[in-house]
Amino acid sequence: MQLIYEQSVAGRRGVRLPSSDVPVATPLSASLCRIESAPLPEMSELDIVRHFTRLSRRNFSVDTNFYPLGSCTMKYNVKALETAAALLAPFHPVTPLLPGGEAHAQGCLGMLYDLGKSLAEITGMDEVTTQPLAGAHGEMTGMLIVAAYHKAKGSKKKYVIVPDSSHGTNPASAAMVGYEIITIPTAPYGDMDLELFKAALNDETAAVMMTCPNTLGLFNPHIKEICDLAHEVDALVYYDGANLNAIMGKVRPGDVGFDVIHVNLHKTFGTPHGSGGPGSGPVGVKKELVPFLPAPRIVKTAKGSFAIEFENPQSVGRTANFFGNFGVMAKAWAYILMLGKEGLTEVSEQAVLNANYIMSQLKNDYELPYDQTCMHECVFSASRQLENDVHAIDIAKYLIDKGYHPPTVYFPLIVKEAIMIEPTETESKATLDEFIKVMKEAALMAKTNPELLRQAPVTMPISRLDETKAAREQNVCCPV
Amino acid sequence: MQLIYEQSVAGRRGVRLPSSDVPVATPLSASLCRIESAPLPEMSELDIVRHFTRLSRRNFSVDTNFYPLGSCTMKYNVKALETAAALLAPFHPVTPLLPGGEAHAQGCLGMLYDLGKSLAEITGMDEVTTQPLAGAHGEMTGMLIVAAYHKAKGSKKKYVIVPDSSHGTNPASAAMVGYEIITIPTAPYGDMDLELFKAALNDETAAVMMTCPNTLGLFNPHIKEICDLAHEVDALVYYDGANLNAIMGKVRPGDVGFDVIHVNLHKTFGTPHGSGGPGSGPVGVKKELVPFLPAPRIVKTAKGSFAIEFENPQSVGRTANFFGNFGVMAKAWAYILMLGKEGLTEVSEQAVLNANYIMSQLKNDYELPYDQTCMHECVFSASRQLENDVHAIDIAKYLIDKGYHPPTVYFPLIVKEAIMIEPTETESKATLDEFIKVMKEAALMAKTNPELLRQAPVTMPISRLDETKAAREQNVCCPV
Amino acid sequence: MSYCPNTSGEQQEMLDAIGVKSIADLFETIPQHLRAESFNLPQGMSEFEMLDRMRTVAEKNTKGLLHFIGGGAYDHIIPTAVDHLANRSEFYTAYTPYQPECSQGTLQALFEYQSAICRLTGMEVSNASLYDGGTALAEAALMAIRITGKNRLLVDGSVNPFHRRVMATYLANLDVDIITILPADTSADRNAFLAAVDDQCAALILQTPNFFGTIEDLSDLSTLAHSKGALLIASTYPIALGLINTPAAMGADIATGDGQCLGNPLSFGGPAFGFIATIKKYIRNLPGRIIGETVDKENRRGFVLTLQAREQHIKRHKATSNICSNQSLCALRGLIFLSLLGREGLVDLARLNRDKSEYAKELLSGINGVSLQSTGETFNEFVIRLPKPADEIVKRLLSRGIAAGIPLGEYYGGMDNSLLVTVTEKRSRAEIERLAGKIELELNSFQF
Amino acid sequence: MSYCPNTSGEQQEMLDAIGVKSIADLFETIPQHLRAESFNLPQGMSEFEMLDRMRTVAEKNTKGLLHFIGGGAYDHIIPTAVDHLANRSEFYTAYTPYQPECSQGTLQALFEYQSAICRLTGMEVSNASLYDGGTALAEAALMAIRITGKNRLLVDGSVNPFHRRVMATYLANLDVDIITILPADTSADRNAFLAAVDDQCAALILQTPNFFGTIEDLSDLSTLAHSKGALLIASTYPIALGLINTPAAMGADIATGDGQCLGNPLSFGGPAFGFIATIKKYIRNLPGRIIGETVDKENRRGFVLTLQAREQHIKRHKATSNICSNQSLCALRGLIFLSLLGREGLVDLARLNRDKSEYAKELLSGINGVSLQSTGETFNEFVIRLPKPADEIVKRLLSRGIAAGIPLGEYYGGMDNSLLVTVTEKRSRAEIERLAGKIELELNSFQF
Ligand SMILES: Cc1ncc(COP(=O)(O)O)c(C=O)c1O
Ligand SMILES: Cc1ncc(COP(=O)(O)O)c(C=O)c1O
Repeated sequence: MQLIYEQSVAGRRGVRLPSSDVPVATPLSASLCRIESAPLPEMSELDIVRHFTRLSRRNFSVDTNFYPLGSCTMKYNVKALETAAALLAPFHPVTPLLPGGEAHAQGCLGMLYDLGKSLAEITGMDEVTTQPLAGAHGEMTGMLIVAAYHKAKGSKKKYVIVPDSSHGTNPASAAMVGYEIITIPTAPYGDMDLELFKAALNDETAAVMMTCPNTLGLFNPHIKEICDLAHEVDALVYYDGANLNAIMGKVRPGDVGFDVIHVNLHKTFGTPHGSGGPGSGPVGVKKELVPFLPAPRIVKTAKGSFAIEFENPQSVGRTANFFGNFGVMAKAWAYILMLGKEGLTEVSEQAVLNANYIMSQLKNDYELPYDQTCMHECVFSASRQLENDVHAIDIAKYLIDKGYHPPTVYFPLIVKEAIMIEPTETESKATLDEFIKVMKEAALMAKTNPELLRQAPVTMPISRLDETKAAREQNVCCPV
Repeated sequence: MQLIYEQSVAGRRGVRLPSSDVPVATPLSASLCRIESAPLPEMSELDIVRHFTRLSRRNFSVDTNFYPLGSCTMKYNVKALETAAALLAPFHPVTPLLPGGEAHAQGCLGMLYDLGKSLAEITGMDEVTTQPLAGAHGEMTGMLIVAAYHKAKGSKKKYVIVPDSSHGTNPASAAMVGYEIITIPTAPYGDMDLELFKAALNDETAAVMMTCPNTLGLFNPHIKEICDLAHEVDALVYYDGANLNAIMGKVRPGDVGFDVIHVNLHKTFGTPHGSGGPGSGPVGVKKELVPFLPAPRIVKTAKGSFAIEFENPQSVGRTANFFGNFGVMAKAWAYILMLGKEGLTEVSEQAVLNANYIMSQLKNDYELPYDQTCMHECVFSASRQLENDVHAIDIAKYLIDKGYHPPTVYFPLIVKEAIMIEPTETESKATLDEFIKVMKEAALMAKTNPELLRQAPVTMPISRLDETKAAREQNVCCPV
Repeated sequence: MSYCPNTSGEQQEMLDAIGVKSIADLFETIPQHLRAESFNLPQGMSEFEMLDRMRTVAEKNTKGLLHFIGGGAYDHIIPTAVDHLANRSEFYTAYTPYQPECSQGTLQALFEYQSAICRLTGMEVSNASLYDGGTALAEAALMAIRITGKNRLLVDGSVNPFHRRVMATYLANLDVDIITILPADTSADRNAFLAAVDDQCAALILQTPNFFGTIEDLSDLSTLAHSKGALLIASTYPIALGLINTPAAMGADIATGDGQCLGNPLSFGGPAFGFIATIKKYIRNLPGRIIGETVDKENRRGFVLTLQAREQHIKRHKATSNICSNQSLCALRGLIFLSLLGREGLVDLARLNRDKSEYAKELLSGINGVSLQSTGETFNEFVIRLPKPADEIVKRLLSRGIAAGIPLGEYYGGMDNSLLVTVTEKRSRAEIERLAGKIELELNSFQF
Repeated sequence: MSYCPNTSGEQQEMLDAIGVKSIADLFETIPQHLRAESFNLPQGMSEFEMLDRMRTVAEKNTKGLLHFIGGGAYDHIIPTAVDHLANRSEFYTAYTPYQPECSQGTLQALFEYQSAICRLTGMEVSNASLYDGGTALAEAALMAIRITGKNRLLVDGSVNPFHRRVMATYLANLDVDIITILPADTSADRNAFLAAVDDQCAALILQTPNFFGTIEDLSDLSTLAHSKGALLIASTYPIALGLINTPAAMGADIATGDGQCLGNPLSFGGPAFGFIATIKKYIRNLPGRIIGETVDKENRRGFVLTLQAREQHIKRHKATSNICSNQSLCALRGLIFLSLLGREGLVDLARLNRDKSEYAKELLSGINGVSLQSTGETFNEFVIRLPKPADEIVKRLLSRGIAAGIPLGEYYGGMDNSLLVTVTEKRSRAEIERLAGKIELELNSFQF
């Protein structure tokens, strides 16, 4: 397909502007003006509509394809949530910051407050900030809170411990806040090696960042012990709750002993991924960390109205322009309203059922490095297929030809040729069964016709791309 | 693709209903109850969304493909019109019919009134009813008015004259009102044979139905003479204005002498076709026919408010449940607002320019039976290609493989192997040039590789269908 | 302001290619004396200004009226996904699927729509939609006349009067005899039908639930019709079919009705759709488009417009109807709505309507001086008799934001004090109680 | 109510296949003593009830406030087609395009987005979006620190204070020295910059138009920065770039800003996006995702996530940033917006903003006792000095439905009487005149 810039015709116009009802101002001084207008596309609305409509059709998406992408929770979100969020599109974030302005934004402020309370109840934390703009941003916010806590106590802490199975954002977020990272390997039983962890933990440990169930889809039975051990050295324990889909109504990180948690609303709570964002990563903390939450905070007054608390000397400060990704939170709030207590619990139950079902059906065909009951996802390895020189990526590309978005491959890094499958609770048995059939076909094909897998995909507008060329040439912008 | 019924699983639920806040009523008597619930699909919202999203992707459409479908005016309609119409979705049509109800629907009534006035100005008629639900429905309404006019005069008229190039709905609509049809052939100069027309016209002629420009895309220079001749025998002249795209701001049927006209809002005025409807076919009439317009009519009171005139003894009566396809009219009204006087005139100019451009570029490759300046569309014949046993349909199917919706083929019936092309004013020269290139390729292919055309299309989910089987077996409903 | 894309440079290139000097030259074929005498329209505007105007229009209507009115247009829930799916531009910017290879989306969806109508009504075949309930009734009458070769219609007076008026308009110039049988109370008068029926009848036309909300068992009337060689045409309300007996089971030959209630917004009366379904042997008499199943050259299933020889573009004045464009997109909405509700959901929805309506019935008929006028069992509408003229009460409540019902005096002689009240699932208990309270208040303070 | 599709029968089949008795068995891996102690949430509800609740939320805000406020969030037109296109479900329900063959739609669109940002700012390379303007500024600062290996930042006080606060939060725990240079009137204080700059500086950070709306020529400051081995980071406002000089032309090394104004609704502050662009040699220091062009095996052009070795999922704690999810869909909206406006449209839009703002400026500064405080030329915002505390005036006007501007006392010492007024193209002349009238009225009736 042509780039939009390649379709541009000088002088063609798209959308027309409203006519002016004021006098034309004296022109800007030449020294302040741009010399040439920005070479943006010059196209009719029709050609723009066709361009983007056609582009859209070059994507797989949840609405068109099963998307069992591990660690990403590509569930279906009911359309009502999109419609709900759109109702709140016109409100200005500066309104409540004006003198007397809070009174004019009670709906929005109240919703944020209520969402925070619901998330606190779901995670077992005492208070939640909804400001962080994505999961990683939540992690960073959490680490800022950790740092502020230790600073307030006057303790000098240097290290953050993460298991090697953790998501890359965990060490990256801790590093953003200036911590050094200590990585603990995964033991053969599928969880962080407890002995190595104990050995690494010391007085300079600021925090331990855990994901539980971890990225192998396994629930760590020693999780409480880990929290307790950390607390003994006054290290805080961080829970990467990017994916709560397995545990709602079952376990609450707060009850277990975690001090800080972030949640990805764009995974568990009703927001589709938007091709990579926007997300929202609220952070929950225990009581003793509340003073460090980002400012401004939304509080409920004695009269029951909602106010913005600006003054908070111990706060880590502002982490986003305004109140975070409000539109995403509106969907999350609506989702929690619709599902309710029983619904959320059922989500976790069905997500776990679906994952275990797939695991049980495919373990004869693919190596299952950690053969235990899994939570919301399961991780296979293509090691058997490797014997025929078929890699995880080849199976992934074959699935594309069959109309499935591939599972996550090569993550977690600790599993060789990893194939990480998360079906989510919104998929029906019929869809799972079709997928299982195709995965079995792929395993068979790896033996009988491995070349077909290596050549896949062949049904897409393009075949496999030369990624080295992209990195080498760095053509990231269409030349004028 | 599976039918939706084939994906149904007993007991699966889609959308949930609101919970009840009233007591459960005593059950209905068994004799009134259906024995078994209707075997509708039982599916999750996700599976329904995937089904219809995937189905949608099996369509060509204006938003994805150039659609030069003659006589159908598949222009692009700006998205703002869709958004505009949605603003008026919640209003109940019965409200203004209640005592005192008009006051509560002044917006909707006023819009209908204003649309009627605008259409009257565009067509040169005195008054317009917006009630008819599509073009054919407008024609029938027009013929009802014709009949009421003659009845009121006590004249017994039996015949309606239509040229053979007319759209099938013209004779069909006249027949619905009980008239007998006299069909006049097209003369070699591309218009209705004037001499044969004169011979057919007599005191028993109720009306003459003309399309001008006709379906060959030609403007009949004798059109006024035809009107005058008809009026001499007190026959009314009907203008099929399904497609006004060529004449806005240029010619007004009312000025020429036409008595009745219908307009397809879903062609010229901002409404996409919706896969075959809904449309809207307002009917305009001259002063002497106003008493016969359908009831109820919307009128403006002396005070400037809008009222519904129920009493009208000479009216043909009600032709639709309520006020017609209001949502379609909202788009048309918005379209006229946006385009304005100059914009509408430009539409016609550019539509005619685009059609003549295509005609000029393809006449070396395809037979052009009526080689004259055309209006908004031009009609070729595949007669030259027939020498290689390539039919219009084969060229049409080849175009599908190239990503173009085919032009109208085999219509008008009077052109052998007709290929009727209407590019519309919304397409850019770049798109026309690409299309011309592909049409030339097809002409060449007809000589060099005719089998390729006869086998087309090969890129669609299905190839050519067995239409005889469909008609013979009459499977029009998925068996339970 | 037009939205024509071509720049003046491109236009010049095109003119050169055509071999003319200017666009005006292309209009030379139109004689000067026929040119437009006037074209007085305002200047154009941007979409932003247009949308402001549209908002002004919306504001000139009373917003948020509480609807207890139906009469053929119903305020039902519309699941959000209906909009999301029907607004896929590949659906709404496509044309009639005359080219099946690139229109399988629409064709399969309409085939599924036809199937949904058959499953809902119990009939064997359905077309791909008609304009609305009124025109569908007229087409059904014409169909019966074609099938039987007779020209008399017996129409129950409790068939929706809006629909009956449309039918009368359609038939006015044809040699057809419409006999309206006045209802007995709020049901079809069996004795009157018995007395009026004869060998000249093409069809008996009834509706269930009828205009008064009363659910009719039409079995006896279909037997009566068939005994005289006439057809039974049953008009019906799709939501009610979640609960009530199907036209097919009661012996109807043609089932018809309005589909607005199935996922189409009120939209001041349109667009929505009409449906028509019949038994297989009458398929060639159906008006409008029909989708049929077939196979392609590789024996893959596909869908195509079929039996087109019935239609105007082939048969011209001998067609079964003049209809061309129908209400495809609205029918698609209907199909999506029925799929989202699903088998059990439609039953639940019907029940919810009846529960709410029964609650309102009890409450309203309990008001001092008010009595229930509906006979038989009703679905989600019923008639009450007020101690005062209904139109005066309605007028007063309207000014208080409540559309309390349709006064029947306008449509039926002797029913000046009768009010047709509609209660859908969207009305809450509190709203129903508010209606009852307001009616009571108005009656108490009524001054003549 | 969950939306889990499987029936209890299917669930049983799946449990059997797994070889367990119940779903509870699958949770056996979670020790009992770790189970949730509470889960107090309300019952679920249908989408219809949820939407009613959402409407109630919307109604608790004041609707239809007249916005003369900006401060980083702007009330601009959004062409309808932006919604129609960005709401294509293939865009909004897709994931990050890690599998390029089935994600070319997103990848090409984001490549086009990157190109649009480059064309707008004049820079050579852009990433595929960041969270918002504030975090983008922080990332730009971190980038400059990485590139130069120095740790001092000179930040103009007229850079948006919300953005500066976010940057301060990001850098609080790092060994970075942020020096804020107080503006001279409403422009960057050149002398102060000259005095403060030294070899330890990683970057000079400025904004144009700045928080006061003043358009800055940053050429001298980029020369100054470069002479000391520091970078110039220019934060900017994309709509203004229709008219004002580009960061690149003024010598900026990094351009950044907030993209809300490009087709994203206000939405109480998010989601929108931040952008960051730089010169080619710094590409490996960019944070976040970047799309690159390449070819497939058949030499067809395709797009792919590139230079991923900068990112957290490869480099973990050594990544250029922790960002993972960005604001893709909002960036797509930005691209569609810029495409619809087009080259000339953006210029016209910028002009319209300036014309409206200049009109308001003249009107407001003509009020008795009010003076213009902005120095230099402004874009669509400007500062006026009132004879009374600005927050009192704003408070009063707010209760009359007008958000008259942002009182600056909260953000700048000694500016208690200063008001930042924003006038976008959406404000009509009448609305501007209403603002002026109301301010005048309030000043006249002001009681202390
Ligand atoms: C386990 C885990 N943690 C953190 C993240 C980061 O979340 P985000 O992409 O919203 O920054 C993700 C998402 O990819 C994740 O799966
Ligand atoms: C010339 C002409 N007349 C009449 C009609 C009938 O219009 P409709 O399909 O809206 O009934 C059409 C549309 O197909 C047409 O092209």
